[in-house]
Amino acid sequence: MAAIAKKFTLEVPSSTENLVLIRDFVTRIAQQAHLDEQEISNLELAVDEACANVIEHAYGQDTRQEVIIQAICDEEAVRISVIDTGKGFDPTGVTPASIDSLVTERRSGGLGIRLIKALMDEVSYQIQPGQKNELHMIKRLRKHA
Amino acid sequence: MAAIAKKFTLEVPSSTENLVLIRDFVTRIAQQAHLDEQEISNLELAVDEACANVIEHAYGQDTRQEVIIQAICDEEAVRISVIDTGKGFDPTGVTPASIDSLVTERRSGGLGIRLIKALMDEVSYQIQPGQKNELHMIKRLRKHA
Amino acid sequence: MANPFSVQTSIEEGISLITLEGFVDAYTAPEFETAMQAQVDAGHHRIIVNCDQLHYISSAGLGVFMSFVEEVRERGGDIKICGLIPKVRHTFEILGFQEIFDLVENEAQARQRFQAA
Amino acid sequence: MANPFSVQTSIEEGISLITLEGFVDAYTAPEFETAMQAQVDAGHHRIIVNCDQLHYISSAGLGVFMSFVEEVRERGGDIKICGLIPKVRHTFEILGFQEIFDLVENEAQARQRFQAA
Ligand SMILES: Nc1ncnc2c1ncn2[C@@H]1O[C@H](COP(=O)(O)OP(=O)(O)O)[C@@H](O)[C@H]1O
Ligand SMILES: Nc1ncnc2c1ncn2[C@@H]1O[C@H](COP(=O)(O)OP(=O)(O)O)[C@@H](O)[C@H]1O
Repeated sequence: MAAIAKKFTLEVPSSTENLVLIRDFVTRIAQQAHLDEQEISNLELAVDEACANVIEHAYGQDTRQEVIIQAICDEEAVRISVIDTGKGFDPTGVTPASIDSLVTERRSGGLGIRLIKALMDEVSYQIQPGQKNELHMIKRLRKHA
Repeated sequence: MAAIAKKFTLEVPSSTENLVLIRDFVTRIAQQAHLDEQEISNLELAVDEACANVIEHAYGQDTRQEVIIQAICDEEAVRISVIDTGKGFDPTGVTPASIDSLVTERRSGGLGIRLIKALMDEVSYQIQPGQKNELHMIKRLRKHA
Repeated sequence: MANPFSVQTSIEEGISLITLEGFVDAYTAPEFETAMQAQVDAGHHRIIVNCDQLHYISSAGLGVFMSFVEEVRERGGDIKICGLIPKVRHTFEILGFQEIFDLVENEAQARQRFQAA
Repeated sequence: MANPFSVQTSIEEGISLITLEGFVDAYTAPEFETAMQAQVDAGHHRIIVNCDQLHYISSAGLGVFMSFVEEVRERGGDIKICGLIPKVRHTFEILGFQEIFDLVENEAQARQRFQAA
């Protein structure tokens, strides 16, 4: 058992209706990996944000498209990838504004990527617009952190 | 929206530890399809039994193998397939014994397939040992039943 | 969301009480089986299984009841099952377990059945 | 397992009370936004959002708070947020929302803050 990485994959239609199912999936995997309650909540939220971005931005609410969530767990970390084949974007072009300025401008968005980065140990994008866009997120297990 | 079938796929390591995750997945899909509580429970149990059989019998507890659960929902039915690449079996060769005789023989097994058939509207197997074994289960939505 | 599993055993007035909590599926059924086996091995054949905190059972759990009932009855005991929530009771009934097992409301009633026997 | 979403609105002594239940994510946030918009459109700028039955919030829900607070403050009102469970409070705090919003214990305290203002 010990050295084997466990791999889980979930594929769902690109609809915010499925976020609850995605969160359940992530929560169960995080429980199995023995993350503590706060870490489980953090992982759940980060993956929700990543998938909500795919549904809204990569696929522009086209529910015929598919969101793929892959999780790989070993003794060191839980690694989650969110994969889409949508339009992609340049993550280096997104500079998070301060919350104060978002409030002043009465914006309701602009919080997702900031949250993901705050919640996960490592975050990276691999973008091939229209082909395959991947967001990789890593939560290290504490004894290895 | 109306005419589009929604497709969901879950792939997990072949371990009974993952049955809880599988049940969550099925329950959420059944809720989305507006099955009633009893129907949701029935679907949850049938898929659990099907996956437990794959884990125990098709893969003989080899946790490096993978169980695939696919769900397709449209206006008529929820169709669930459980797919493995394990050793397969001849479902026509399994004749359910009476519960009385199972009790007399102190057997703990022999209930799974019986339950699946009792719980689902249609059940069929497609077996190609070592290649791809599929158990197809259909729960019709009531307005179409 | 979390429905962890636990099984607890106690003995009172010569009757074993096994309390199940959470879900009994193919993953957790072996623990239930171990608890049941321990009672039988110790010569305790009057067993109450309290299920009022049991939220889910699959055939792996039903099989545990099925495989022990004959033995305890042969030795003058029984397995009384109490507190089934409707959802779980439905699973028992699909298989006709109500014909084979004494399904009762609560622990007190289960004890009475043993007294009456 | 089910954590369905609901939003309810009531008005008492000129203060709007919006009660959130279940989860607010990108799926349910539009309903919360509609409820908030309705209060602002009706000229109600003193708003309490009771979250003691709220189990989960994502940025879609936080964004609703963020997009209305400036407007109600300009008009002499505020959004008071009460009853956050620790998990949800943590999400607010990751983004520093405790610097911008008045997060209070319970509804009574939220009303006091409006009285005091
Ligand atoms: N998966 C994605 N595909 C395409 N564009 C994205 C994706 N994720 C984020 N973006 C872009 O980055 C911006 C910032 O994202 P985020 O911080 O999550 O805030 P929000 O989604 O609320 O706008 C989005 O408005 C969008 O333009
Ligand atoms: N997916 C499967 N792959 C291989 N064999 C199977 C599979 N499902 C069922 N079987 C065979 O059919 C038998 C009866 O299955 P079932 O009614 O579920 O009872 P149990 O699993 O408790 O034995 C099993 O013992 C096994 O031999």
